[in-house]
Amino acid sequence: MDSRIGNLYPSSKFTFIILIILLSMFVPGFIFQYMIFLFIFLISLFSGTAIKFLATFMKSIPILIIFIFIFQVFLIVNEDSQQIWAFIHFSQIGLMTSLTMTSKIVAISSSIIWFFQVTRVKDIVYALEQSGVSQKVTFVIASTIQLIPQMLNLSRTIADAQKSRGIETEGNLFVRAKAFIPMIGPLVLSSIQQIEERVLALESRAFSSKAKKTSIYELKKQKFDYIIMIFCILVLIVYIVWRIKL
Amino acid sequence: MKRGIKHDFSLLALLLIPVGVSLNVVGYQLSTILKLPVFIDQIGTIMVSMIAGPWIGLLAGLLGNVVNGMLNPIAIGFSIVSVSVGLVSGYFSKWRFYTNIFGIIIACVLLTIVQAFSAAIVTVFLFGGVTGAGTDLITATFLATGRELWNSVVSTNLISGAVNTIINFGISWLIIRKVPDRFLIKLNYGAPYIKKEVNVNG
Amino acid sequence: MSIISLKNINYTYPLEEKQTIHSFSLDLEKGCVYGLTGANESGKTTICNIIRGFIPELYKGELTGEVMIKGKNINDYNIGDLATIIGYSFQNPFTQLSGVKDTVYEEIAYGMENIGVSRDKMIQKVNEILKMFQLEDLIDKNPFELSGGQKQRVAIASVVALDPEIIILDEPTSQLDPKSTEDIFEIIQLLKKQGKTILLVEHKVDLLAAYCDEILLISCGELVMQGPVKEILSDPKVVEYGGQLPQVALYFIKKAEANGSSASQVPLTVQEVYDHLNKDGEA
Amino acid sequence: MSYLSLKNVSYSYANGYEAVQNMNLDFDLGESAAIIGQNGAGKTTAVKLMNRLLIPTEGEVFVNNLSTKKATTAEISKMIGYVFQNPDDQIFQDTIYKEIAYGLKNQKLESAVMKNKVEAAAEICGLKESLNEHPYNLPYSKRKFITIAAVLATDPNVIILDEPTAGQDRESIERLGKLISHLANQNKTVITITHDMEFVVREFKRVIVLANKQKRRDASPREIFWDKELLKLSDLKQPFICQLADTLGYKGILTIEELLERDKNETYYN
Repeated sequence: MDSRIGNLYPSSKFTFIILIILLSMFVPGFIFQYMIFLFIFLISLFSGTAIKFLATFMKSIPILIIFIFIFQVFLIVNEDSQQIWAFIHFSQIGLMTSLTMTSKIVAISSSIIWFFQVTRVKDIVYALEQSGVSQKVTFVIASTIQLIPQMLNLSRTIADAQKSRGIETEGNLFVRAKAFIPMIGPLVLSSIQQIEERVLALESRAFSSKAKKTSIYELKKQKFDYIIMIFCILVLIVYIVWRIKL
Repeated sequence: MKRGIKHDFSLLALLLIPVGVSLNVVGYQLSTILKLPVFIDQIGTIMVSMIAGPWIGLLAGLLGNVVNGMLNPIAIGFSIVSVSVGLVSGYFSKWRFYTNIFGIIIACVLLTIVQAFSAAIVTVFLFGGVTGAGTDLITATFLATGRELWNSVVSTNLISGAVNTIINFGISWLIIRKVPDRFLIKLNYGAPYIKKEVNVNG
Repeated sequence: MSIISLKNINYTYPLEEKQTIHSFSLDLEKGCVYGLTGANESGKTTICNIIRGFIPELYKGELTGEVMIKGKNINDYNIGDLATIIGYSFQNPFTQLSGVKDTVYEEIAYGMENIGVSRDKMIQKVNEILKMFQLEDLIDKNPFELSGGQKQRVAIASVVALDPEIIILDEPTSQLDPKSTEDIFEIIQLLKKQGKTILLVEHKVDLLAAYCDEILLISCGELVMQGPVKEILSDPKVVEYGGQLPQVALYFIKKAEANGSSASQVPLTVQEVYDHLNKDGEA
Repeated sequence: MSYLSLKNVSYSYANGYEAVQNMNLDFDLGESAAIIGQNGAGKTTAVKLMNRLLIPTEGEVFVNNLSTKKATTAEISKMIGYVFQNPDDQIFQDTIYKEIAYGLKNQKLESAVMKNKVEAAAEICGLKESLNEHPYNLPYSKRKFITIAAVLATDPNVIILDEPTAGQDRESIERLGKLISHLANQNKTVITITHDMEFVVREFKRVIVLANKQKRRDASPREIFWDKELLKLSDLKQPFICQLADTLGYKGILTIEELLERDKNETYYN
């Protein structure tokens, strides 16, 4: 994230992916959308996140796409479906639906993956604060991101603690299922206890003070940020005008 | 008593949102570690909606999916499901459905339906009937028997949704019963689960 | 005028029949370090919460009596603004972190951000605090990844950053090892030098003896003993009330008993004995 | 071989951090010990190796002649009970009774037998009056006794207590002392990690000093607390009475009584 792109202001990157998402949704066909994937991959290379990008993308998207093709082309019965064997058909319409649908999924999900890989949550929270979003909202986002790894750690400790009082975590389904409550129960009760204390800790840091908040963390928009913003807006306007004229 | 939405967002309730989201994540991890056949990934949302009401429940559901979406954007598409579950479950809690067995049964049936239809809408319109998970095989089987896509997806979601709802809700309910009264009393929606009979003057 | 004054406080937690605090009156003077001690469940934490205004605001329940902070009734303060007058820190290092900051540097600034201190002033203050608490090496660390002792120091530092005149520390060392405990007591001494009024809840009487001006002893929700350290921590009545005496004092009391002499004004710490012996040596 | 024995045990965490280095320890039944040392010395890792929460990367741990490599933690837990430092990591029931009884459920006991066991454990931990209370209605320090009782009820031969003295008042520390001698009388072994040196002097005949991942010394409190070189190396301090005795010019003193005895006729201090 310490790349040139990583250090851009979050709203510039956000405007950029919004543009991509809008174009992906409204440009007809599927070639443009699949090109977007290549384009995002190139930007990932440039941001130094290409490997991470591919790893994340491959984990969830391809399987979904394959299933969509199987469903649309071979299983769903369309007007032009021709039987191949038993319940398996082939449909040209299904193929077209799959191509347009999956191309949009690929384009939009790859831009979202890229966005979160090159934007610190901290920066997003800061940008939201600066744009006047309620302190409560930004507080909840920041605290969720910080808490999840802590809770995962805690759940490991709890699992150890319960194992050492004899709770089995291996064996048949019934044994394993029975372990669930002793594993999650202490986590719920202790986090509730911790919430009570955290309220005190936050009030001790003037959480409910009526004053206008300031921030010691600072992120400034650079010239490049403005260029991106203006560029994105221009592209969108040009596209809209072009579509209307058609 | 008529109260605005704002009343739901006390600091205590706000702090429950991150806990709810984390519990979903931990629940999911635990069900994988223990190799359970269902994903227990809604307990946080349901628990939080039970004790902090529909709006906090809704936010916990939404934020959970957005956080998952950072690693798997498909989850963002399914936000609507968690949001509906959090919201509806919160209202059931507000209407005190969860204090008696009939209320719980009705609530579970309705939650299943809400979950199934919201999931089906996302699945069909955004992903052509597919979720990329094991339940797709059930949908495929329905399709093979000649059913329509919408019909197949809804059926799949009703089946898997019922199992999921009952397990996720059941665990949440069991655990909420174990939350100390001392904490429940501080929450706007905690009163139905307080065990001790006392008059509460606040 | 006392900086904190409690008049005839009675308090019952919600859902409970038994009163936790009864007819409790107390006056704390500016610039002193008060050691509040007594058995568990005697009401120490409850008193801290009453002084800070968390009771009844957050805990509900029935509170009667009057709490005056700097001569003004506590009800006339906004609970958020009280943070700049009374600093509050407690035993669990983990829950005292804000949970929204990913560096020690920002964690310490968090309170100041909430009261709207300008960025320049904030940076200056954070640097000052980092130095005072010897946290300079940790500024870029995630507060959650620190050791218990380090977390506790960060937590106290974050509260002190708001420059409160009064600081309440509720068992700040109970979960820490001896080295970290010592660090916290060093900080208490520094704060005292800066003229802060400190209310310290603690079981470790041997350390209270070394660092406090006055001792307050609570038993079953009542203030049973109060006075200068020397007077209280050499009085065997402390034990009857569920408290404990410093090891050194215990020895001298037993010794006096054996000799049939009076046990008043015995030394309480090893340091005191050491100083006394060396003074004798010179004389 | 001893009941519990660590043979040349080393342990490194997955991230490569070595927490315990070539450690040898033996405990016979009925032989209790305190483990002391600064944070990061390897105390908690050492005890986690004993009940197989961790498996040694080198060396072996034997419980009752069974290598922990060949058993599950649940099996070992029948012989070695481990009370975690933070009670909140274990508590999940809504009454103290249920919490203490939980570990007994698998033993298929008659309800009367079970009740007796729970009540006996509660009695010794001072919880008999509050069995029907919610665990979280008690303060943190008392919740610790709930987890101790839960382990006692299952009747293991070795009981590991991880910092039971933290945040306890005088009465609770005295209760812990009684509990340890009660268990020793039943020929059980209690291994306690603690930072409270006065507690160590009062309750233990054997003290193990860990420092910098290694066992530094395994001896009596008197030997340990007057080995100033060792204390300095391990970043530990003498108990207050030893410090006082030292200041007064007496060596080898451990308790107030000994000190009184020693200076009966002396008048060092007036």
